[in-house]
Amino acid sequence: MTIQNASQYPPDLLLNLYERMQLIRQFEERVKRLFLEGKMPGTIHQSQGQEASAVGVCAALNADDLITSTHRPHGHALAKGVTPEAMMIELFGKGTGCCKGKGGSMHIGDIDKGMVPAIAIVGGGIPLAAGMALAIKMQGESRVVACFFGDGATNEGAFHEGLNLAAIWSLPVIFVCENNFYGASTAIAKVSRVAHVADRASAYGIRGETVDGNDVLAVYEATRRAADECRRGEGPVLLELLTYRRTGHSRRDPAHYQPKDEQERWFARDPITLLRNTLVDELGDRLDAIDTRIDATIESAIEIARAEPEPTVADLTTDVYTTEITR
Amino acid sequence: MTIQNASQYPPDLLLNLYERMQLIRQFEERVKRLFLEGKMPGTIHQSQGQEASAVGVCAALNADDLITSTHRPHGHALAKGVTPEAMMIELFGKGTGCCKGKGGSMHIGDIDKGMVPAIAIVGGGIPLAAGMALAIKMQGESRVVACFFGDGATNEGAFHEGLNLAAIWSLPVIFVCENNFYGASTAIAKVSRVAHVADRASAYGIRGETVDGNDVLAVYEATRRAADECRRGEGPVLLELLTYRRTGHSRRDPAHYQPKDEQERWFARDPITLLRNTLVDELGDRLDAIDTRIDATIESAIEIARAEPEPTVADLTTDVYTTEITR
Amino acid sequence: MKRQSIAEALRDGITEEMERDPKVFCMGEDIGVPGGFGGAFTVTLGLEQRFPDRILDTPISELGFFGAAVGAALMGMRPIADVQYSDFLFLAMDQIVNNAAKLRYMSGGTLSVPVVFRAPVGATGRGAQHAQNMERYFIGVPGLKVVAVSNAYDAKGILKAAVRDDDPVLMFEHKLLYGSKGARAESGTVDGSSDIPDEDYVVPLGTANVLRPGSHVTILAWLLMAHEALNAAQTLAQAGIEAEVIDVRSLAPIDWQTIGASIAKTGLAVIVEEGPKTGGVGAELAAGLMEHCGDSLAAPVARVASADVPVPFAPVLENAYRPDAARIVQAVRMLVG
Amino acid sequence: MKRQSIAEALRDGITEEMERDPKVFCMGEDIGVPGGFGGAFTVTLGLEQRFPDRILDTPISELGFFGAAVGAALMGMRPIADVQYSDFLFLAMDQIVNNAAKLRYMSGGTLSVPVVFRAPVGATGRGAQHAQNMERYFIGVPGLKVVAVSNAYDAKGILKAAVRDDDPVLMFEHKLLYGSKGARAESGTVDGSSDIPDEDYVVPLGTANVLRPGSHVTILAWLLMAHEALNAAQTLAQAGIEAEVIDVRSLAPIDWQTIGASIAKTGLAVIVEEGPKTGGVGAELAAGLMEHCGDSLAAPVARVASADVPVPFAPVLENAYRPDAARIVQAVRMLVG
Ligand SMILES: Cc1ncc(C[n+]2csc(CCOP(=O)(O)OP(=O)(O)O)c2C)c(N)n1
Ligand SMILES: Cc1ncc(C[n+]2csc(CCOP(=O)(O)OP(=O)(O)O)c2C)c(N)n1
Ligand SMILES: [Mg+2]
Ligand SMILES: [Mg+2]
Repeated sequence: MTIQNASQYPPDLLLNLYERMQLIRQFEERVKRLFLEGKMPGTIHQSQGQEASAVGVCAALNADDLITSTHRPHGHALAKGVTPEAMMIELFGKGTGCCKGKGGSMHIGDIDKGMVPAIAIVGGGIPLAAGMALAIKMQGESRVVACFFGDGATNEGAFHEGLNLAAIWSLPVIFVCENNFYGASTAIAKVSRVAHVADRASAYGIRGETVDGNDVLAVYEATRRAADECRRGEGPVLLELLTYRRTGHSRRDPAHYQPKDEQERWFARDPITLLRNTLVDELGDRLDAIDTRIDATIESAIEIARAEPEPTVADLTTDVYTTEITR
Repeated sequence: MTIQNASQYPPDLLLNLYERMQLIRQFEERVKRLFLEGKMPGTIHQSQGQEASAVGVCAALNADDLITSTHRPHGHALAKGVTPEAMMIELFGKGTGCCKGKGGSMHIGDIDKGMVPAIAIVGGGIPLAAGMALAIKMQGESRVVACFFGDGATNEGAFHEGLNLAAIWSLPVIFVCENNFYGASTAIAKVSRVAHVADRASAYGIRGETVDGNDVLAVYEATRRAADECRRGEGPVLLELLTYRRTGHSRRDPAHYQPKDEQERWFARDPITLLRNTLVDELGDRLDAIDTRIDATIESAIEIARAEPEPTVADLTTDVYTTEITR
Repeated sequence: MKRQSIAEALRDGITEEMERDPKVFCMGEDIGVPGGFGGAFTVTLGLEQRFPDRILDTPISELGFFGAAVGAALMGMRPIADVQYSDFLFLAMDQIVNNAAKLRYMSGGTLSVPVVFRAPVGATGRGAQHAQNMERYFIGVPGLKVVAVSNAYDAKGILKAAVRDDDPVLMFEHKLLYGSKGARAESGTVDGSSDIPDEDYVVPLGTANVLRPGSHVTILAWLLMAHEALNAAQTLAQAGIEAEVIDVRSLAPIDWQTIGASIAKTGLAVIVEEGPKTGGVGAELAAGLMEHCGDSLAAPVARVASADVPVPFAPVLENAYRPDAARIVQAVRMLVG
Repeated sequence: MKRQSIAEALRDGITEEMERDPKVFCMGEDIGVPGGFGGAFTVTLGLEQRFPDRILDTPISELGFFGAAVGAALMGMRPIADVQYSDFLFLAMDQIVNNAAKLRYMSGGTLSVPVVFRAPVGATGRGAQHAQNMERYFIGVPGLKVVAVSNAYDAKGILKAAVRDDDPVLMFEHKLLYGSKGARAESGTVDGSSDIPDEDYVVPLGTANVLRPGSHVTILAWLLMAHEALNAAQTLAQAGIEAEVIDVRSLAPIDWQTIGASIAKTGLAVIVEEGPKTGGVGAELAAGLMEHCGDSLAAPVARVASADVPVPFAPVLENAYRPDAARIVQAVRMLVG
């Protein structure tokens, strides 16, 4: 399988998309190994298989556009430009990570790259994104906010309230639902009667669209359209990206609740393989070079992270308030 | 103006509907006077103008069906059979009211009549109603729950979560949105982009219907249909009843935010006048008799309420737990 | 200098801050509808005419618009978001505690969240769901500052300090103290008005306020109870007991310096709180008094608070629920012996 | 008699209650998906096979399904509803406090709400939003009972008492104590297992439990901290200090009789709490100790708790956040002098 119409895009863009996706995949695989070996603290929710949505969306944004993310944020962060080093240091809980070790996997972020620390309360980032877009609108800027969340989040009240707010005020938010068909172990079909998450857009009088979330170019195009609408004051837009998790929900989860045939169908449409197949004939060498470079980048990030200092106990009580309070 | 097709209904039903509506109207008007004269404590939200929705819905229910209500519950309570005496005593804060004076106007209810104490948190009764219906379903009964709420409540997360739960489990709930076009002073058009609340039914894969909420027979029929569906396991249903408040949002509110012409249009379609006009030729005498009887009923309720004892300070700490806790 | 109610002083305070800084704006239900209420207690009445783009009437979506306020604050705006009754804060509590209060920490200090939340408290004839004193639920939330105002001078000065502060601030106000007029007037109102200076001023966050000096006992109170405490002090004075009344005012952080100085003088403390006794702000005050002033305390701290019950509707019961001067006097007499 | 982890004992307890009473059922996220987790910590693992109609997997809608649990309880059912992490209780708090806890009172005693809510607490390497100790937010809610379990025997016995109780009960469990196995195993686990009798038993709500007798000082703790307190007591014993360790266990209401008896004996109290010190359960315990045992106390009560910060991710910081035996030993030594 390949991606249609890829030849319409400049090779540099295509390679860039490939590189971003591959970076996420290799980063996640390496983190998983570290975690399973007991070398990484905490808990992790990973995004193997969903790279096209993170990368397709973020590639269509400007550097000064913003994203919000979820408990499953590694892919979004890498796609938006948070560096593998900064992230790896954070995941190791070192004091020099992108959140000084105070955030961790579930709160990865870097506002300088346009990513608010990930919100791990399912749906909790949705009203936040509406408010960020409100600020953009009030300040007369033309930035947009892409708000990532999962299918499971669409049953939270925060989804309803956040989309409605953005709708009535025509805010520049792209609500990006990564529909991977499961909220943890629970199939979306069991907890919602609508066939598509995008069908809920009509409840807010906004445009909804369902997109092949494993086709990075489809995601890229849909996001470009949505971003344009938002910048024209015609937002918000609800994008539903159909995709699939190639890994458990968290940590050691073997995902036994995913039926075998369903897995096979989706694994056959792996987003990275799709793009690689599309490009390999003409750009095979460069793809290989990218793979090698990424491998080095990640190993170097791990080495750096390992060498970084632990936070000190004194760091426990800083960063609570803007100026320290003595009680 | 009159109601079409009224002649298809037995006169006793029609008179009963009239009596219930008139009871609510007169009860509310009398309570308003008492309140404005400073003779009634607390705060009040009244339902003049919305009688057809309360009465049409409850008339279509069985005695053992249930309702939940809101901060504006007087009409629902009277329609479901809570007595004017029990309510008046409660409104006066006496210890023998339907909630022992502990509930008050915003929490009126009587579970023996099938009405849970009203929930005054906007939207708060919606998940509750879903749970009540879940219990009905698990116990294999064929009762239904009618869950009243306003247009304003449809923007609460509780609306979203409650409807979705009821939908995925096919629960026997009629979600009755009394759309009076305002949440307090805020026009629904300002806080929602959908033309009709019923349009949101599709977001849950359930049937929605918009009904003339000032036509008591239309409400009655729509509720019968919805209740039948629910009893057949085809619920829930979202009914939107278009109606209008003839009084302020609460207490002394003069409702200056309601445009004059809008008021005039709606006042011309007063639900009680509509039914009276329809029946007056054939049943005028009996309507008059009803009016007189209601007047007496209410005055007697007031007299009784005034004479009832105040709660005692010892009552403050009872009814917190099923068996008293000593700390 | 002019005499103003709390509602008026807050209105002026908000107006002045909005004029000073274009990033300040208001969000809430029914706050700016022409012909409407100006919020549940008239605080923002008419402001939509002056600031048509900065008074945002929201849907009834407390979780949503509190979250949006946090998001806007992240981006450098300075929202003032209010609930009509503090009881509804439960609906927004995830956004207040899990997001507003934590984002600075979670981000390793790279973000700040300069948002002000406002919430009216108190039992006022409305029954159990429009009556709670919600202060208790927020004083132990790291990252959040919590204030409570008992008079118009403080209301304006603290509001201004809160708006200018770079951290999230939750401000409690009392329905019986606003002095709201017209259709939104409350019965049973207590005078919370003050002389308000013509010039700009702030009341620093984090400070308690000695309302009345005294040497025999310290009464700690806030909001409506500060007034009951003053009434009690007058009665006590007639019996020769001079109570020092402190308006705690800053519930998080607590101003142990001011409170400690008072206890060092009096050696006795009575805490007065509207709301159930168990798990109240009074618990933290009592525990903190032991820790900060243990050596000065001549007797165990006494707590005067409501019974551990939901707020009842009937006036007779509500009056029994709400602590008053008589109960404070009684507690002080027991303590002073 | 068999040795069981908390997760196993809870699973058996739920099973037995569901078999005893057809009105008992469970609601929660991912609690009964074949091939899934049995809830976040395996407590309901496999129960969907035995009770296909009474293990309800819900959407991610905490406000909705907690409200639905309350509604079902009103109708005579006995739901057990759980959140995956107690931090999410904020989302459901309106239904817990404004509805579940108040409906009996608001209805003048005509309704009861026999619902059980379950919630795992504790800092466990997940960062600020999956780590809070939420007990503090619920101990002052009239109408609600609050329990917290530190071992499997109590977990099963208290769960059964809660299910049979006619009032709403909120039960806190600790992630590091479950002893969950397989993919949901926790690192840093502490042994919470017990010998579980073969026959039916309940542990009455409202009772504290003396875990270790002692005469010099009383340590009050619950959940994970009960274990740290026992560890501390062992260390102290080597120095000749005999600490009485009480598992408070019932956080609302508090068993002042058991606690008072201990203080009457020891005269000294140290409260140990995971969670920020300010506004914690420890505040109410300290204030209550002064009121109930003021005469017996030989020195101010000491609180050992976390710093007033959101829960940090890094292991170094999290360990500094969570009180441990060493800090307890230190506090006791300071107090004993
Ligand atoms: C409010 C809330 N409820 C429950 C959880 C626990 N939880 C974490 S992820 C998750 C599933 C989320 O599903 P979805 O939104 O589809 O995102 P995905 O994991 O598929 O990326 C759940 C239930 C949570 N973090 N927050
Ligand atoms: C959660 C919550 N938010 C706000 C309020 C204050 N309030 C009471 S009634 C009301 C308007 C409700 O509008 P709607 O649902 O349309 O019902 P209506 O008053 O029109 O019957 C508001 C905002 C409340 N009681 N609960
Ligand atoms: Mg998903
Ligand atoms: Mg309305």
